Amino acid sequence: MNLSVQYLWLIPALPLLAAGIGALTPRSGKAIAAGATIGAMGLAFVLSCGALVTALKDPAAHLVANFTWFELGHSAVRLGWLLDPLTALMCVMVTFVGLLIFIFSTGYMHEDANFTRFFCFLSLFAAAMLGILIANSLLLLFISWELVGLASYLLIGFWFHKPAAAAAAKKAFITTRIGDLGFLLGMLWLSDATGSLLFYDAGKGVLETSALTALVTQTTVGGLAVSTAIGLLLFCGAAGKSGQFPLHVWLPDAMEGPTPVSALIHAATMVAAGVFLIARVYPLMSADQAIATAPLHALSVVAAIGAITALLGAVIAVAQNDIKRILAFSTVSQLGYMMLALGVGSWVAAIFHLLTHAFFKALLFLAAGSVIHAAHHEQDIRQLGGLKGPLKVTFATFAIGMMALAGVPFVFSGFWSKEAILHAAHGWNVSHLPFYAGLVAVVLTAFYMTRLVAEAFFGQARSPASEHAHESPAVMTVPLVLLAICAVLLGFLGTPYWPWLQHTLDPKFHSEPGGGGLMVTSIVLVALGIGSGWAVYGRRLRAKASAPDPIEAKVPDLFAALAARLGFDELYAATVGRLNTFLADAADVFDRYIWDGAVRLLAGLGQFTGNVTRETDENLVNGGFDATSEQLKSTAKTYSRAQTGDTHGYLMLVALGFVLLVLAVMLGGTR
Amino acid sequence: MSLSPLQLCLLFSSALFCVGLIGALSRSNTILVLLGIELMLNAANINFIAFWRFGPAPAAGTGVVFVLFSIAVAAAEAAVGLALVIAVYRHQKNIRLQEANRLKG
Amino acid sequence: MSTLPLLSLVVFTPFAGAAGLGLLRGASPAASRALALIFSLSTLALSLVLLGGFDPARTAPQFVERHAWIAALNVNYSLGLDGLSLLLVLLTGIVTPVALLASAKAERDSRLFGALFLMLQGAALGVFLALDFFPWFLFWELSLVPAFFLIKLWGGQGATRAAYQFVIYTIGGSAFMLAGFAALFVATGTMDFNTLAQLAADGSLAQKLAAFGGGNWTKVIFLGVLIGLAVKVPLWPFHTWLPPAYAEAPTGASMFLTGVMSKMGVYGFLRILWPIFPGPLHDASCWLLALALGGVVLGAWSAMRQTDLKRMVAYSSINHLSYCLLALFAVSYATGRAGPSSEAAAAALSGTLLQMFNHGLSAAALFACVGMLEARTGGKRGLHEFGGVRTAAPIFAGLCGVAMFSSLGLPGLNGFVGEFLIFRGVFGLNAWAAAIACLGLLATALFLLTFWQRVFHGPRAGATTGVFADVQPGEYLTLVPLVALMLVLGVAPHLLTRLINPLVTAWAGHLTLP
Amino acid sequence: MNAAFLATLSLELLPAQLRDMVTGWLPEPWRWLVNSILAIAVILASFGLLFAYLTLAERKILGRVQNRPGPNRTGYFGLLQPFADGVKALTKEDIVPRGADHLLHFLAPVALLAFSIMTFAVLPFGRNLVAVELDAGVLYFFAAGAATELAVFMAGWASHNKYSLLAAMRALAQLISYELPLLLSFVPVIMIAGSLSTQEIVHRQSGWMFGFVPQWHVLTPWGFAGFAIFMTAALAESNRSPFDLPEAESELIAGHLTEYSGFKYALFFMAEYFGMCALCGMAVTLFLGGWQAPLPFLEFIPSYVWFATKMLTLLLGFIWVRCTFPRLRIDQLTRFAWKFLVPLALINLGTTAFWSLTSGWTGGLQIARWLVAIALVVIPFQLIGRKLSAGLGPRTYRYA
Amino acid sequence: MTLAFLAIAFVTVAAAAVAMALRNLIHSALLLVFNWAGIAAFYLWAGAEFVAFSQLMVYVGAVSMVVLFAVLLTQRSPQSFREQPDSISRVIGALLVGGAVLGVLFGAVLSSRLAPSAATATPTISVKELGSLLMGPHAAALLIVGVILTVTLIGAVIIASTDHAESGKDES
Repeated sequence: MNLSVQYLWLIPALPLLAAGIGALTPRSGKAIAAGATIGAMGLAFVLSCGALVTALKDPAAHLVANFTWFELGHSAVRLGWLLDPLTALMCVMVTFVGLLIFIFSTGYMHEDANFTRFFCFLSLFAAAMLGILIANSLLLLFISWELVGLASYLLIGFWFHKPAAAAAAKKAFITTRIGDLGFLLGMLWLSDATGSLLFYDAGKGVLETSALTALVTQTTVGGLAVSTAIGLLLFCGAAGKSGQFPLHVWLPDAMEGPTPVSALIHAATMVAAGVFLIARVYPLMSADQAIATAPLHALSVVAAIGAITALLGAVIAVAQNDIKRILAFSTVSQLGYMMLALGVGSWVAAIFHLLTHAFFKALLFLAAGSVIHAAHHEQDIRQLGGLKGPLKVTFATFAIGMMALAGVPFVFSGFWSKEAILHAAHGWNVSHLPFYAGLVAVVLTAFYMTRLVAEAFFGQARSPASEHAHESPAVMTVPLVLLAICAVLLGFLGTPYWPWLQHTLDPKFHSEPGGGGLMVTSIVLVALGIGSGWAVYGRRLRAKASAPDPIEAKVPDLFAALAARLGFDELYAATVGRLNTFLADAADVFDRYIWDGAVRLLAGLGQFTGNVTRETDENLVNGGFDATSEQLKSTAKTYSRAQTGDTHGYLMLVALGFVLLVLAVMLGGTR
Repeated sequence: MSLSPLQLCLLFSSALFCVGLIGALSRSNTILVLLGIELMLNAANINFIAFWRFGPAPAAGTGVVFVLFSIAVAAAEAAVGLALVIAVYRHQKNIRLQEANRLKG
Repeated sequence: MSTLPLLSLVVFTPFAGAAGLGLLRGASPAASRALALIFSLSTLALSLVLLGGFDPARTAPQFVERHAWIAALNVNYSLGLDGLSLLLVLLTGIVTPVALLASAKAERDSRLFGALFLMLQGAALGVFLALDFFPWFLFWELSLVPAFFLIKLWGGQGATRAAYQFVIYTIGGSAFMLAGFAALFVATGTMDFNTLAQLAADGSLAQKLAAFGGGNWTKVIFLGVLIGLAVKVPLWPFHTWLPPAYAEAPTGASMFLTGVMSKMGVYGFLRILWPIFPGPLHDASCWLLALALGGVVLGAWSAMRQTDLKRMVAYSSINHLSYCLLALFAVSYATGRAGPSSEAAAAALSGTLLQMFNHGLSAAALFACVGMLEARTGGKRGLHEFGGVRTAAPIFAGLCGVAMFSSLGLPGLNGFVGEFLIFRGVFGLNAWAAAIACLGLLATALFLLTFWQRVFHGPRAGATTGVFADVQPGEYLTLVPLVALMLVLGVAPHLLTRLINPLVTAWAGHLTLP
Repeated sequence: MNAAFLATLSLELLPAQLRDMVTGWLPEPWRWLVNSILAIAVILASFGLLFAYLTLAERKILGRVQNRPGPNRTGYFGLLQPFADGVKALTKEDIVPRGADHLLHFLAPVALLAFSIMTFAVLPFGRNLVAVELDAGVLYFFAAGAATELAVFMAGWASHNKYSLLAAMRALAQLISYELPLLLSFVPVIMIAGSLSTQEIVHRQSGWMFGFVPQWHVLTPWGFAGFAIFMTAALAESNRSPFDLPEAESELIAGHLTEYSGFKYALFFMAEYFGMCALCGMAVTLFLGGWQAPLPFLEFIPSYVWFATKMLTLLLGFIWVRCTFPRLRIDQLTRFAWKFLVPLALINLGTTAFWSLTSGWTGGLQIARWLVAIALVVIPFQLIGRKLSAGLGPRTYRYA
Repeated sequence: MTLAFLAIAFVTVAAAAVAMALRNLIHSALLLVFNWAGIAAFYLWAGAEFVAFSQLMVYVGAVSMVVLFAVLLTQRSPQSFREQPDSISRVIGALLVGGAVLGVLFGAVLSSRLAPSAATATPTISVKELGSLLMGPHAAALLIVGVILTVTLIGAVIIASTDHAESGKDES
C-alpha cells in the first residue's frame, strides 16, 4: 500500500487531531486522550511506512505537492509537501519511536493529575515534528519548527508548579528562539534572493540548480557567497534547536520535564530536527563548496561546531551525577557527531547516525525513566546502585543501549553509524582536527557510559528508594525491549559492506574502500574507554551515596568545573543576562526621564511663558494705562476752572470776542 | 455827512443792540438780562428789514420772511427763558444771575 | 452600491446609541450595558454587510458618499471604504463589543460609560472612513474627548494625570497637523485626500507649495503632519503618554485604546502622509526608520522592566505598532532606490495591515486577561503579586496563553503571518533594519514569557492563594471570540489578504518617486 | 350845485361825495390829512353816540326782560339817560389809592380806549367806506385787540390792591384763553377769501346762489360754525354776559376796576363798549357779508345801512344774551375755551380745507360735499360737547 | 421821511435805555413794551406792515404778558421791586464793553461804502406775495418754526409749572 504525496499531510494531521481531542477532553477522560494519541500515532506510523514504500520506488525523485497559502502582490505565498527517502525514513523513525514512547508514558504518567493535557501536548509535538519532516517549503518548515519549540516549552514546563521546570521551559524556549532568529533571517534572505521558499518547485525551487547558481554567484558582506551566509543563518537555527555549542545550555535543564518527554524530545525527535534541517537544505549548504576562493565554507563551520560540541558534551557528561543529565550531555555530544558528519560532507552518515542514535538514546532515556519510576523519582546515580538485581529487564535493555551508544563493535548499530562518521571525517580534506576530536569523544563516551552503568546498577543499594525498587510494569518494559531490538538491528542497514541506507538516501553514494584500519582504531578506543571506566568505577564500587567520586578525588577542581557544566550558564547570565537587564533599565530610564522629562520641560516652559505674560500684563500695560488716565484727569481739572458759572462773564467774553473779530476784519484789510 | 437811510437804520439798530448788551451785562436781575437779550434780537430784526428795504435786492422778500421767523423764535425763546427764571426762582428764592452758578467747573 | 448610505450609518449608529443612552434616565445598569453592547455590535453587523458588498478587485474607495458641507471652503463630507478602512472597521466592530463585555462588571455608572464608549467607537469609525481632511480631523479630535473621560472617571489612581497628558500630548501633536493641512488647503484649495494624493503623484503639489511658501515649505508641512500622526501611533520618542494612559485606563478603555485608537495613527500614515508626501517621507525615511527601530527594540526592552502588567502590555503594543511603521518607512526608504521588487513592498504593506488587525486582537485579549486578573484580586496587577494562576484557573491560563503566544508571533497563530510579511518585506527593502528588528522579536518573547512564567507558572502564591475563580461565562464571551479569530486567521490568513491584496499591490505598484 | 351833480347824487355814494365836497379843494398831501381827520371824527362821533344809546338800550331791554320799565325818567322814555350818566361820571371825584403807581393808574384806561378805537380803522362800513385800506387789515384788527390785555394788567397792577391784581390776572387768563378761538375762527374765512384785507373779504361774499341766497360765509357749514365760535369768543373778549366774571358784582367787587372811579371808570366802560362794537363789526365783515345786501332786489339800499343794521342786530344779540345766560365760573370758562372752542375751531379749519379742495364738485357731488361738511361740523360738536359735560354731573358744594 | 425815522429811532432807543436803567421792574418792562411798539412803528415806516402787525401782536400782545407774569411770579413781596443797585464795577465794565461794541459797529457802518440802492420804488410786499413766499421756498422753515413753537411752549409750561410732587418737596 503506497501513499501518494498528496495525502502526505495526513501524517501530521492525525496527531494534530488527537491533540485537538486531547485539549477538549476534561481531566477525567484519561483513556480517551491516551487512546486517541496512541491510535493517531499508530496510524501515522502505518502511513509513514506507505510513504516509505512510495519513496523507495524511486529514491532519486522528489515527489512534490504544492498549493497557495495566500496571495501576496502579483505572486503568492505557496506551501507544499515533499516526499523523498529522507522524509520517509525520518517519518517512520519518528512515528515508531513516538509510538513506543507514548505507550511507555501511559505507564509512566499514570498517576499524574494532568494526564490528558500531557498526551495532548505529546500529540501536538508529534504533529509539529512530522510537519517539519514533510515540509517542502522553508516557511512551512519554520512554522512547524516554532510549533515544535512551543510543544517543547509546554512539555518541559509540564510540571509548571515546580519553579525549576517553569524556568527551564522558558530558558529552552528563549535559547531556541535566539537560534530561530538566525533561521528567520536566513529564510527571509532566501525568499528575498530567490523570490520563493519552496524547496522543489518544478525547477524554480530554492534547492534546484537555477536558484542555487544564482545564490552562489551573488556575494554579500565580507565576500561571502549569499548561499554561504544563508546557510550559516539556517545553521544558527539548527544549532539552537539541536543544542549545539553556543546554544546547548537549555538541553540539560530541559530534563526537568517528565522522562518520556526527554526521551521523545531530547533524544529522538526535536534535537534531531536541526540535523534534519541541514540535511534537507544540504544542496544549499554545499553550494559554496564549488567556489574554492570563498573565504569561508558553510560546511566547515558546521563541522567545527560539531566537533567542539561533541568533545564538550562528552567531557561534561563525565562529571554529571544525575542520570538524565548524563544522557542529556551524551545527546549533545552525539549531535555534535552528526553535525561533524554533515560538516565533513557526508549528510548520509549523519542521517544514519541520527536514526540509530534516536533508537538507542530513546531506549536509554526510557530505561532511565523506568529506573526513576522504580526508584521513586530518585535521579542521582550516587543514591542509586545495585539495581541490577531488582530491575532485570531495565538493566538488560539499559546495557544494550549503553553498548550501542559507546559503539561496541559489530553487534550494535551505534558502532556502524559512528564508524561511518569517523570514516567521512577521516576523508575530509580540509583539516583532520574534527577527526581527532571524534576519536577522543569515542573514548570519553565509552568511559562515562560505563561509569553510569557501574554506579547505577552495580554495587549495593545506597538509598531506601533504590532498595525497594521493583521492576516497571509490562507497558513500560515492552517498549524497552522493542527499542533494544531496533538498537541492534538498525546498524546492519548502513554497514560499509551493504550501505543500503546510504544508497536509498543518496543514490550517488559510493563507499570508499580501506575503512578497515579506521575500524580497528575505533574498536581499540572503545575497549580503552570501557576498560578505564570499569577500572575507575567497576572494581571499587561506591559504598555510600556521599562517597567522593574517584575522579573528583584525583582532580577535584576540574571535576567541579565539569560538574558545573563549565559555567556556561553563569557566563551567559553574566553577559547576555546582564546586557539584557542593562538594556531594559536603559530603555526604561530613557523613557522615564529623557522623553517624559522633555514633555515635562515643555509643560514647564508653557507655564513659565504664561507667568511672564501675566506679569507684564499686570504691571506694565495696566500701570501705563492708569498713569495716562491720571494725567488726563488733572489737565481736565485745570481747564474746568475756566467755567466760572457767571453768565455775565460769558456774555462779556462774547462781546469782547465780537469786537476783536470785527477789528481784525476791518483792520485786516481784506477789502 | 450824508448818511444813506440804510446806514441810518444800521446805526439805529446797532445803538439798540448796544443798549441791550449794556443792560444785559449790567443788570443782575435775570429777567432784565433776558429783556436785554430780547432787545438785541429785535435790533437784528431791524437790520433785516433795513437791508430788505434799502438793500440791493428788495424784490426778494427773504428779509421779511426771516424777520417773521426770527420774531417767532425770539418769542419762543423769551417764553422758555422766563419759564426757566421762574423755575430758578422757585429753587433759589431770588433771581440774581450771579447766584445761579451751580454749573461751574 | 445600494442607495442606503451605509457608511454614514456605520459611523452614526454608535453616536445614535450614545445619544439614546444619554436620554434613557432610568435605565438599569444591566439594561444600559446591554443597549451599549447592541449598538456596538451594530458596527460589526454593518461591517459584515460592507464585507459582503465589498469588491476587493477595485482599489478605489467604494460606497463613496460625498455631500458638500461648507461649499465656500470646498469642504465636503465624504466617506469612502477601501481595503484598509474595511479591515479597520472590522477590527473596531470586533474589539469594541469585546471591550464593552470585558468591562461589564466593574463599571459604576454604566450608562455614561456605555455612552462614552459608543462615542469613542463612532469617532474611530469616522476616522477610518472619512476621505476629506475636515471630517477626518473632526472625528480624530472627537475621539479624544470620550477617551479622556473614560480614563479620568474610571481610571486607576494616577488616572487624572495620565488622561491629561494623553489628551494634551495628542492635541499638541494634531495642532501641528492642522497647521500643516491649513497651509496645504491654502496652497491647493482642496482638502480631499484623493485629489491631494493625485496632485502629489503628478508632482504639482510640490510646485504649488513651493509657489506658495518657498522651497522647503513642503518639508515643514510634512513635518507638521508627521508629528501629528507620530504622536498618535505612537512613534517611539513621542510615546511617553501611552503607558500611563493605557495602564490607568479601565480594562475596556485600554482594550479599545490599544485595539483601535493606536491604529488611527498608522491609518493616518497610510492614508494621509504616505500618499500625499512620498518625496519628503522618502527623504526623512532613514531617520524615521531609526525611530521605528528604537520603538521596536527599546519598546520591548522597557516592557521587560515594567512590574505593572498593564504598562507591560502597553509597551508591547508600542513595540508591535513600531513594526507597522518600520514596514512603511522601509517601503518609503526604498521608493527611490532601484531594484527592490515591488514584491517586497507589497509584502511589507500587507504585513502592516495584517499586523494592525492582529495586534488589535491580541493586545485587546491581553488587556482583557490582565483586566480579569485585576477583577479577581481587587485591582492588583503587579507582576510579582500572582503565582500559579494556571493551577487555579487552567482554562483562563490556556486562553491567555494563546493570546500571549499570538502577540509573541508564534506561527500558526495570527500574529506570525503579519510579522513574517513585515520582516519579509523589510528584509527585501533594508536588510539591516530587519536584522535589528529581530532583536525586538526576541525581547518580546522574553518579557512575555517572563510575564507568563511569573503569573501563571510556579506554585500558587500571592493574590492567587485565595479563591481564584476560573473563567466566568461572561468572560468566555470576551476571550473565546478573540482566541478563535487568532487561530482561524493564523491558519487561513487569506481571509484577510484576499481583501487587502489588490489594494496593497496597487500601492506597491506605483512606487516610483514622483 | 348843478344838476349833473344832483343826478349823480345817490345815496350809495353820498358819504364819498360829501367828503369830496369838504376836502375837494385841498392840495394833495393836505387833503389826505384832512380826509383822515375827517374820517376819524365821523367814526368817533357815530360810535360815541352809539355807545351812549347802547348803554341805555341795554338797561331798557334788561328791565323789560326782568319785567320792569328800565330808565324812563330822563326825557321821554329815558332817552337822555346816557347824557345824565356822562355828566355823573365827569363830576365824580377821581380817587387814586395811596401807594398806587399814579402814572400807570392813569395810563391804563387811556391805553385800553386807544387800542379799542384803533381797531375801527379797518372796518369797511360801506362799499368804499373804510378808514384805512390795509391789505393786512384783519391782522391789524387783532394785533390792536391783543394790546387790550396790557391795559387790563396795568389797571390791575396800578391800583395797588391785592384783589384787583388777582382779578386782573383772572381777566387776563380769560382774555388770553379766548383770544385763541377768536383768531382760529377767522382763519377759515381768510383761507376761503384768500386775502387779509377786509374789503376783499366782503367782495368775496357778493353774488347770489340760486338767484336769491346771498354767498355769505355764515351760510356755509364751516362759516356758520366759525361764526358761532367767533361770537362766543367775542363775548368773552369783551367781558360780556356769561363771561363777565371780571366785573361781576358777586365776585371781587368790580374786579380790576375797583380802584377806579369817576371819569376813568367811564373811560373803561366806553372802551368796553367800543371793543364790543368793533368785534361785532368784524363779525359782520367776516361772516355776514359786510355791507352786502341780503337779497338782490334790496341792492338799492346803500351799503353802509346794511352794515349798520347787521351790527345793531348783533349788538342787540349781545344784550339779549346778557339777559338770559348765567355767569360761568373761571375754571368752567377756561375749560370751555380750551377743551371745546379750540378743538372745534381746529376741526373747523379741517372742514374748510375740505370745502375749498372740493370746490370743483358739481351736481350730485355738490350735495355730498354739503352733507360731509355738515357732518364734519356737527359730529365733533356732539362728541366734544358730551365729553366736556361728562365730568360735571350733580355739583357738590363744600361750605367753608 | 427820515424825520419820522429819526423820531421813531430816538424814542425807541431812549425807551430801551431808560428801561435798562430803571430800578422798578414793572416800569422797565412796560417801557420795553413801548420800545417794541416803537420798533413796530419803524417796520411800518419801512413799509413791512405784516411784520409790524405780527411784531405788535407777538411782542406787545403775548411776550409782554409773559414778561409781566414772570416779574410778578418772581417777587417775594411788593417792596422787593426796589432792587439793590448793581455793583458799580459791573456797570462800569458793562458800559465799557458796550461802548467798545458800539464804537466798533458805528465805525463799521460809517466806514462801509455800501452802494445806496437805486430806491426806484419803495419796495412793498403784499400779504399774497408773502404767503406764496412762506408757502413756497420757505415752507419747510415755516413748519419747523411751528414745531419749535409748540415744543418750546409746552416745555416752558412744564418747566415753570409747580406740579404738586415737586413743589411739595421744594416748599419744605
